[in-house]
Amino acid sequence: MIGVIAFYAFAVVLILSSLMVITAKNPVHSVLFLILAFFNAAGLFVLLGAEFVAMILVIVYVGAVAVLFLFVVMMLDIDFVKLRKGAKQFAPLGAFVGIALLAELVMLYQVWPKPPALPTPDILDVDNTKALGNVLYTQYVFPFQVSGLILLVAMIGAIVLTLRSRTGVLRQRVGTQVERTQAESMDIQKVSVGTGVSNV
Amino acid sequence: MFEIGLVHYLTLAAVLFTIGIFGIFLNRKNVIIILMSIELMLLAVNINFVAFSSFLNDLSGQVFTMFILTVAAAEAAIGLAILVSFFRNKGSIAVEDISTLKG
Amino acid sequence: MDFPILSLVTFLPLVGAVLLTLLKGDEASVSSKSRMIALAVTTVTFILSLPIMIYFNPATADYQFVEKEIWFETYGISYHMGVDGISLFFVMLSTFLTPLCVLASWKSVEKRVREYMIAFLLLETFMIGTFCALDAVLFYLFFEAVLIPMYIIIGVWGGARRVYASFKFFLYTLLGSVLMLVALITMILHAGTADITVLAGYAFAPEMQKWLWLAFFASFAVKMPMWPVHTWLPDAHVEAPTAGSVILAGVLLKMGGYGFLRFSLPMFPEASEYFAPMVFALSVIAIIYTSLVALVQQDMKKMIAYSSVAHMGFVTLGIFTLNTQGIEGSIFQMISHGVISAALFLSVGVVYDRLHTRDINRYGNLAKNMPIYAVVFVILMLGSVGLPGTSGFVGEFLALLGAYKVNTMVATFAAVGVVLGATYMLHLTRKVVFGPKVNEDAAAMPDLDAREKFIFLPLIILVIFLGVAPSYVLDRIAPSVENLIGQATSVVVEKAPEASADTQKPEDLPLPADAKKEDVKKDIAHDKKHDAKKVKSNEKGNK
Amino acid sequence: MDGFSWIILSPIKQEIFLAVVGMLLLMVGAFRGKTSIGFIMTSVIVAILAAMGSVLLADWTPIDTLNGMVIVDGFSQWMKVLILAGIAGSLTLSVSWLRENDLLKFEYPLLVLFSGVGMLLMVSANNLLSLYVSLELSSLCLYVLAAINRDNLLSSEAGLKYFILGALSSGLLLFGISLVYGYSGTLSYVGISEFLESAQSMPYGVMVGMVFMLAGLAFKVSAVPFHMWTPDVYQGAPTPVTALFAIVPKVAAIGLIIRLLVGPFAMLAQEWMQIIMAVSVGSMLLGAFAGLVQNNIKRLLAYSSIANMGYAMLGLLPNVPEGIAGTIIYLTIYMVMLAGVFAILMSLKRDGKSIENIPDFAGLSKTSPFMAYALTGLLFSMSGIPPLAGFFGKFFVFQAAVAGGYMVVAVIGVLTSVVGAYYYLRLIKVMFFDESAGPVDENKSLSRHLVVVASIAFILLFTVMPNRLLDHALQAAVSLYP
Repeated sequence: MIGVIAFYAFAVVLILSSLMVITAKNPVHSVLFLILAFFNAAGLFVLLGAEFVAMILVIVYVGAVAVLFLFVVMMLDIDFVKLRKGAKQFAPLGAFVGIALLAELVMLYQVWPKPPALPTPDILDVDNTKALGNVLYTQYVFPFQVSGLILLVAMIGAIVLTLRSRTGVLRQRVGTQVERTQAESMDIQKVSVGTGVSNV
Repeated sequence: MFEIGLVHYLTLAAVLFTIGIFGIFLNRKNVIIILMSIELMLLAVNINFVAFSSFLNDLSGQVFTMFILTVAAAEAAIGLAILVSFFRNKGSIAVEDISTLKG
Repeated sequence: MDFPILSLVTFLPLVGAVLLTLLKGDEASVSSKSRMIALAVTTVTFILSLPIMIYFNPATADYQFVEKEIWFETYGISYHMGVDGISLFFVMLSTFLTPLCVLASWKSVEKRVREYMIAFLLLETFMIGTFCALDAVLFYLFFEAVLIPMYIIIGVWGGARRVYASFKFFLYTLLGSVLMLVALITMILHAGTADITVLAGYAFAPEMQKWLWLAFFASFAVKMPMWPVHTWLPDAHVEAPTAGSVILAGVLLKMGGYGFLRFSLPMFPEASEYFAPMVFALSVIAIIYTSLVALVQQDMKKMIAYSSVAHMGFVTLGIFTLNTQGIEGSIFQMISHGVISAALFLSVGVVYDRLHTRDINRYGNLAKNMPIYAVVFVILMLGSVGLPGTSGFVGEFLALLGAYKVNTMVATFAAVGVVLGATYMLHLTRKVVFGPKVNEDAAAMPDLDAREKFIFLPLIILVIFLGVAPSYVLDRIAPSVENLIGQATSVVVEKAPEASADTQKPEDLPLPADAKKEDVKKDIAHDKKHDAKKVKSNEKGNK
Repeated sequence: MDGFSWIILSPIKQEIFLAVVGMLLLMVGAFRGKTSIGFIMTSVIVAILAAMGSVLLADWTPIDTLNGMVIVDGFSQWMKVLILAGIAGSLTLSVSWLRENDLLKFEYPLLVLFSGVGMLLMVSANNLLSLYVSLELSSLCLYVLAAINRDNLLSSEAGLKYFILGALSSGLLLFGISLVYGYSGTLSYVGISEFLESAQSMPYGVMVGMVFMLAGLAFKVSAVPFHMWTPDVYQGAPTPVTALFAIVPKVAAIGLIIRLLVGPFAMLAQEWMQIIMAVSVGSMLLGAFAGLVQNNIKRLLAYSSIANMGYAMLGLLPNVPEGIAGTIIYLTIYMVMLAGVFAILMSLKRDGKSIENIPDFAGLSKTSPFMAYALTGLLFSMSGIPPLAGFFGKFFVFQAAVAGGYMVVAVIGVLTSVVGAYYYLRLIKVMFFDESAGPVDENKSLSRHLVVVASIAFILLFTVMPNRLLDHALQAAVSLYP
């Protein structure tokens, strides 16, 4: 019973908050609602027995992606009022497409002949995290490596698109500092008494 | 109604997916909201995967979800980088209608 | 014969074209060298093509000088060349006209001479290839490739509205032939081969034949051109440079007729019979309507272009009579028209080079200051209206004779077209050659120079030779035509008694039909000569 | 795990090699900076050529590895050769262009390389998971490449549009994958295929999933109805990137679609044939008619590529090896022609600025005859006029369509090819019939000349000796049908 209530609670909040994401006037609110949606989805995952994925969802999405969104929204000084213009005219079409799609999918879902698949054996025996760990580096090592490459590419991409070497900025060059020799850095002068140093 | 089955999760995911698509239609010019709508769509997919995985007693759905999360994070990084670079050039994030045929 | 003479003749111009691309030097020297090389190559090609005619065995309907190499293994496509009675003279026509074209452009083309000559050489390769190809895909390849050089010739060296004309030419023709491509593919998939000799004997289902026939018709009718898809032709002719018009009228139009003979009749006999009335109707409309249109033209080239459409009407009429006289007549008509219309366009080119106008009203009384030209023009005019003793007579007469056998009504209407044809040609001649003097500059034009005389001489000789000795040609095409009629009618003949004839293998069919054909052929040959003589004597008597 | 063996990596050794080379060069670039650009570019090209050689020499017997995640067979080998050749070609073309336009960054060849690795993995994916990650690897690089001219509004706008629609299409693809997974219970191609073979009733869930997946993949090949990004991206992206986009990713995506359709979804052939038919008819029509009004040659090529993808997909219709071979040949020929066209486009400049608008090509046959004639040959070939190679590409795919009984589709195809011929002709007309729009700068790049000459030689010589290529294509296609 508690599971049923939890499901409906998560589901309702999830849907409401995602609706807010797409309709909120202020994008900052959108991002915050997105975070809320993620939290609720994580709750659903827990209900489904996928604790590890739920945790990752919170850590990766809320911790990284949503914050990135927030960061960009704040960083770019955007006139959001202008952007909303003309939005209404597409709403009916969007609604129509959406509802048609939804109806078809729900009809499809009414029947789910459970496929005679060969389930992964240890999903019920060991806890979720361990089970995932068992397969991730063995059975799924190939996509794991490729996703490593994907992250590398994302890094290169983000740097190549946004990093700028600005001129007029003072920087510390450690190498140059270290390579300085005594001859370059020190000049021993004989100072006669009472005259001081003039040519520094 | 009191038994939460697969169909409940799937329907929920479908609703979420639809909201995502609808969000793209609704905010055709606001790229940030479009990106968030896409995240919603991916979330719906994840719910699908985890639900199927749980009801099939098969882990591969959950593994897939993890990869989706990874890729989506990378995608968000790149998307936002492109957006920033676009904003620097244009001073706004309004994209022209994509389907307009220019001569 | 093992020597690959057909390939040699076909690809020699291509070699010449490659040679031209290698020329170096300043523009003037390249131009003059290009002219020389092009003339040399085309002349050599013509000389090399003579043995094809000389060694051609007129006794058989088989393909001769055959070459066959596997080309696309997996798709049953081969490089297969050969000539029979039907294609022989078209090959000759191509090799014969191209050197004349090069000569005709000697002075009139001044800019980009090298490119011009390359285009002509390529054109020659593709034309000869079209007539020699015995593989459907190879045929299509050459047939379509013609578009490239012709498009460039019209577009670069053409008149004021060349862009419009070249686009219209290209797109009309392409539109027609892509449908043929789909049909070809269908046939290849059904028969498992693209070999024309095999396809000709393959029995396609009757319903399918109709579709295939229509697809081929779309291509050939545009190329011929038949009414109502002829409208590209006047534009193309008017805008093309003289030599372009010559090739267009002399050879390219014949590709359509050749296609009908090579594909439509033998491969889709039932459909051909089924659609023959439609073709008759279109042909008659073409003959009468375009003759009337020609009557009111003020532009010499346009008038001749429309007359071409009318003459091609006789060709389609003759082809679809499906009898010996009709088909032989139409082949003869094509050859004769190839010579005469080429010569007519050249003669228009002569005056155009001098005055740079083609307006009929600007010329008059040329007989006085250009007597040789006047003689040439009159002979050509007489050939065009089909005076007995010229080549034009034989073709038109045989085609009409064939039509009479099938449908008197059609033949009558077509005969009206002959009268109309005479009317506008005489009108043209009266105005230009004999009419009153209209302009000082026209009256001051010099007569033909040596080069021009040299161009016209062989043409005139041919017009008269073909008129007085048609049997030289007819004897050579006869066996192939008989064979063709056998293929085109055997299925129909066999089918009449039992409905399931189309399930029979094609190899079984020709035997009885052949036996029957021999008799018919003798009769017809006899009748034909007799009739021809009679009419000739009558005409003489009237004079 | 017991007994790890290096052997299991051997089928994808080329990909591993390229990825490792990429990472090493990334280090070189990061530490050496601008001075190492030439070295990195050369090394990448050499590495790609080496990988291509290794693929060519490899054994073509089908073998799957890494728990069935990837499969290597004749088909994947062929596609890999195409992809590697395309990448090597586009990199070769791009060096001097990038230098002339001050866009040469060391990340450029590396991104191309990594996206190439992704594409190589795409065509040998044998599991929905490996399909997804390899597709994303290549796509992410392409998003960045489209926007790489970051100080140019058009370029970053192109990148943004490409990214948004790309992400949307990934969403559709993923949704489809989730349905396929849920209703068939497996992610592996073999498993799906077995499930469908043993299915008692109509597997509607898998079917709907497949439709979603095809919709997502249609984006990658810029087929109707997900073509909207193409013209903007083609126009906005720097020309070498456009060349890359036009040539390579589509080959990979088509390869992926082919493997997916004739492999796991073989039992649903009746269903997917309808979709492929609709998509290809739509693409052919749109590509032909929308191309008519274009004035920018890159946009024109975008529409032409939409149409061409429509033609290429015709080969899938009969679902037989001969048809697939037709598609393969079509793609090969198309790729070579496009390489030539782009080499010419990059060479043509007037006063240091690239020529992109069609009126600027006026009189090119006088000012730059070599380029004009080469471009004319290529355009005639693209419009499918024999005896050039483009004709045979069309011939084979139309043959496939007719063999599949889709006569009407074939007729629509040939008719749209006539419409398409019009816009190629228009360009030829401008070059040959119009008065010159002024002289063009001299082309100094030898590599571009070489690519042009090679591509012309190919379209001429294919007609003379097509059999080797055809045999290999057929072998490759046959390897898909066990």
